[in-house]
Amino acid sequence: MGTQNVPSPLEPIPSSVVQFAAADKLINIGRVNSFWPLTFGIACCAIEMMATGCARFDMSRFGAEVFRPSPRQSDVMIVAGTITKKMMPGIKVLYDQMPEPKWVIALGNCAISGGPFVFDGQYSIVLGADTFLPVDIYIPGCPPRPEALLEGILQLENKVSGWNRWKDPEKVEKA
Amino acid sequence: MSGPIHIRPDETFTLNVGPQHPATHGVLRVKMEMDGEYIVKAETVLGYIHRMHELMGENRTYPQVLPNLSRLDYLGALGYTHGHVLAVERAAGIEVPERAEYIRAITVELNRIASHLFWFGAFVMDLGGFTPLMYAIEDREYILDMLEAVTGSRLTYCYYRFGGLYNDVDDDFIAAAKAFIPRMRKSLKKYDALVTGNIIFRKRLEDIGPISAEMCRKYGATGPVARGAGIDFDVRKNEPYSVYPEFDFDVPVYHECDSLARYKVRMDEMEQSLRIVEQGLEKLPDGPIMPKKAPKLIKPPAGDYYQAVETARGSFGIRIVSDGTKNAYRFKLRSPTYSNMSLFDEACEGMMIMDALAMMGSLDLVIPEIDR
Amino acid sequence: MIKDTVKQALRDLFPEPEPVVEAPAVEAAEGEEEKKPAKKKEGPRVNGVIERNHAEHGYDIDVQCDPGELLAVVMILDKAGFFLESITGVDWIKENQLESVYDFSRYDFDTCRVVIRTRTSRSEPKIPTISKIYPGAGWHERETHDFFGIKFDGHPHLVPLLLPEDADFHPLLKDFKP
Amino acid sequence: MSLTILNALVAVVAAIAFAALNAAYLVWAERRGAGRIQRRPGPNVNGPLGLLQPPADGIKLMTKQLMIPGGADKALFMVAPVLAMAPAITSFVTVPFSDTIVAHSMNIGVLMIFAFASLGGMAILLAGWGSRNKYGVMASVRAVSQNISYEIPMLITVITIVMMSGTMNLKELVGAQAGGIWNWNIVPSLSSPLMPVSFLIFFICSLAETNRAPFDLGEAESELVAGFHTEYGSMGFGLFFMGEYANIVIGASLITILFLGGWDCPLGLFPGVWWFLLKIYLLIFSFIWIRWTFPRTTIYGLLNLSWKILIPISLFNLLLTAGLLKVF
Repeated sequence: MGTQNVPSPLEPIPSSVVQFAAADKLINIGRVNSFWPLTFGIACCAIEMMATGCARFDMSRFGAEVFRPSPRQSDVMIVAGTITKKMMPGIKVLYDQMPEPKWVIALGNCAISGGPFVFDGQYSIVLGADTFLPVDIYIPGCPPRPEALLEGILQLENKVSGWNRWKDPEKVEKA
Repeated sequence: MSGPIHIRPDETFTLNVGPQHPATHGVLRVKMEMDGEYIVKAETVLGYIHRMHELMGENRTYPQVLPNLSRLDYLGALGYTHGHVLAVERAAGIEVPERAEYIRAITVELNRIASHLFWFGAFVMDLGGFTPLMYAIEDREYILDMLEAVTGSRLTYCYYRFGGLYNDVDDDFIAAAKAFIPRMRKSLKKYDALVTGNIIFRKRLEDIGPISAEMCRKYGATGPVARGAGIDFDVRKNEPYSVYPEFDFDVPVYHECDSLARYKVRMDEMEQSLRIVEQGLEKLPDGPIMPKKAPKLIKPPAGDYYQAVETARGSFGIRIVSDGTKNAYRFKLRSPTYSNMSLFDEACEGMMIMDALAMMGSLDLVIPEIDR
Repeated sequence: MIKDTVKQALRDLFPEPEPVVEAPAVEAAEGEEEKKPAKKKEGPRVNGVIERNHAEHGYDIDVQCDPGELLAVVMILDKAGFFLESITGVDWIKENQLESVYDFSRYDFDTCRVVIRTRTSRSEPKIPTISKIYPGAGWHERETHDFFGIKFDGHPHLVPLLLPEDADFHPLLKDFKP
Repeated sequence: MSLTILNALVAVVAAIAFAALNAAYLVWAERRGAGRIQRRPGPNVNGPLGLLQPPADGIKLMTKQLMIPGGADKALFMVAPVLAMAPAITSFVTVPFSDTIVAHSMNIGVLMIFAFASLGGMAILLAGWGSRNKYGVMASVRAVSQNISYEIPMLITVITIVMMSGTMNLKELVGAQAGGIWNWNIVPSLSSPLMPVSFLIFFICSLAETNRAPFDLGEAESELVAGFHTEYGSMGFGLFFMGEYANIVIGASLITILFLGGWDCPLGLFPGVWWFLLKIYLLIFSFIWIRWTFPRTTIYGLLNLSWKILIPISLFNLLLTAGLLKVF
């Protein structure tokens, strides 16, 4: 996944004054186990997002299956599809309406960089969600498979709370 | 029970069934002038997912535009690439071997069932029932597995080439398809019992959203929307193309013109597509899947060519105006949902918002196909 | 057959120039078809009705008319029970003309696809609207106006449909720079 | 403090704790039940069998930013969730879990529960109106008309039962049904032959009272975005969530007390609080089951059902029972 090398919150960030007390860790784990995505599908990736929410891939195992239609009650905005210049203000308003703490997952190539619709005469799409939203997780693919979205959610969990739900298989072999 | 008892013109408020709304299944916005629960006037605003496929058709060669067609309508993507491939084959005069035609017909019908299943789940979710969505997408996943084994992708296929196919169908695809048909018939019966037989569901749909045959003709609506209004129009039967004349299947037509009729048309169509897949699997000839002298560079002679294809949502047409070079001079996509949706503004006047959104669900919209 | 009655009705509209009748027989030899477009190259096409071979081009009757006669032709088709498939704009920049192509088809089983072409100058393109006869044409015309700038006079609500409300550019013109 | 005040305090705190704990773990039961019905596991990763899911939801809801939309009526906006939660919890005070375990057995127990139940409907109106959101206003207008039109048949059936057993005290109501299943009110007796019908009416009305599918018009997710709690963010939405589940538990316990003989064992052997809890959770499971199978009705279908069908039948039942009581 395209997680930039943001220092994991657990190591003491030199500039941060606040040391993560146990309460904060517990709150983060609580937040991480109940991500409520905003029902906001734009194009093909929305269908894969719905397939992830359904029976076979089942996001609800991680407590993430409550798709809240209103931005007030959702924590994660999954930008699933191409962002056109006409739609961009709408997405910005939706993002501002979501209460803190909120995260953004850019699902699919269109949300990451405009995807297959970038050509020199293109006048109608915005090249990627990170031009106007702080994106936390990038999930490449056109459309990415539902397992990729689940892995994206797990990566977001790790990024938010530094806590790993399962031991990383590579590390286990190395140890 | 639709139609306003009294409309007070001065006391209306505008409600935005905005770009982000659970019932629009995408980024479609309808500005509704409301008087209480009744809709006085509706105006659809499009363009929120307009990605300009037609300009891409002009500055790219024909093979380069193939992936675009499956991102147009990602639920029944194979139907759209089938239309594009047939149009270019008609323009450039390329012959397609028999086996490739049969495999194309089988995969298009499987994709049509998958598209109808997704519509069925989303439509019942619009009306408040969440469980049928899970069952429908569960069955759809079986189809996606079969198609993924052959084409390589789940949703946006790029499987057809001009003159044939990308790769051949192996035995476990045929075995999986044969095993899928009885299981699908059993779950179709289960959907009937769970949803069609349910009195609340029928009360939500009977004579809701009446779209008459004359309104369909005036707006150019095709596909299940027209067949729900009593019009017996199916491009596979009216303008036969590819190998469809060899299959015997009938086109379900209902005359009640309401949302329930459109619902029944699509449910029966799934059964008909299963019959086509069954016959296709039996009559599948062997032989090559690409013509021996497949032209590397496709340069159709000047002039314009039109090809209509029956997709899950209606008659999808491609007009290629070619000037003899390898790029199309004009690449027009006639999308069925565009015409089906254009009658929504006039059809939903005077209805309550619940019935209007139920009718919008019965039109089976895929928004990127409207905005292109 | 509906095709002949419609063709006859349309022919009455263009009495003056003797319409170029292509070999009506369906099994027109391939060579015949090749020769035909070559001949058409020199002069711009004269207004009239040409019968095309469906297998070759995908439509049966091809009508060329001026914007003035457009409403009359569309009225004939409306009475005959056709439905409007789509309106396509084409920008012939070499001939400095904008063309709008109307596709009509039928619901019943003797299919007959009719294509109507009208051309207007590129400088200030103006075509009468047919949304009074076919309300469905409203959206098609707004979209063609978006992409080509053809003004459909008489259109009730000619506002950009797919482009943002304040869009003043027309992307599908051949000389469009984003 | 004297013993009685201490007793009352402990009893009230126990009732509220029961309601809050129930509300949290009913959310888990609903998501697992929905998963089971929809052929998917439901939350099973957070803790054994996903039991740590409700605490995770609770922590997340409590630590989110509480947003009050601009232009919203601050007072109404803040009061509405509290008003949705408080009456549901306080009406646990009179619910008799067994002949000894009851917080405070009042003589007008039934009247008090229904008085508080009508407060719930008003809370929804305040929420919709206070959040100054078009969808919220439309949803709250629907929800209030639904609540009012379904309280009437509910009250009429309760009057028939109170008339039959002659008391409004819930403990005595259950006492009148003691001794095996044939004494329960659901079984038609000589004086009131139509009891199963009124049980059905009461069940439908409690479904509509708690805004549950197929009558969830107040929170019509797929039409009115999120209904009356569109503008409610973190704990505001959390309170509505818990209020809804507390109302379900109250509805289920009322049905068991009035019709299914409270803590009485079907064979009349050793009655106890476990029978009461067993019946409540069976009823709650049927609420969940109904929610995930039926689509939503239309607003006019819903109102017609109440005004044209339920109210006439319950009135007829009332008159019939009154007449027959005179005879037997």
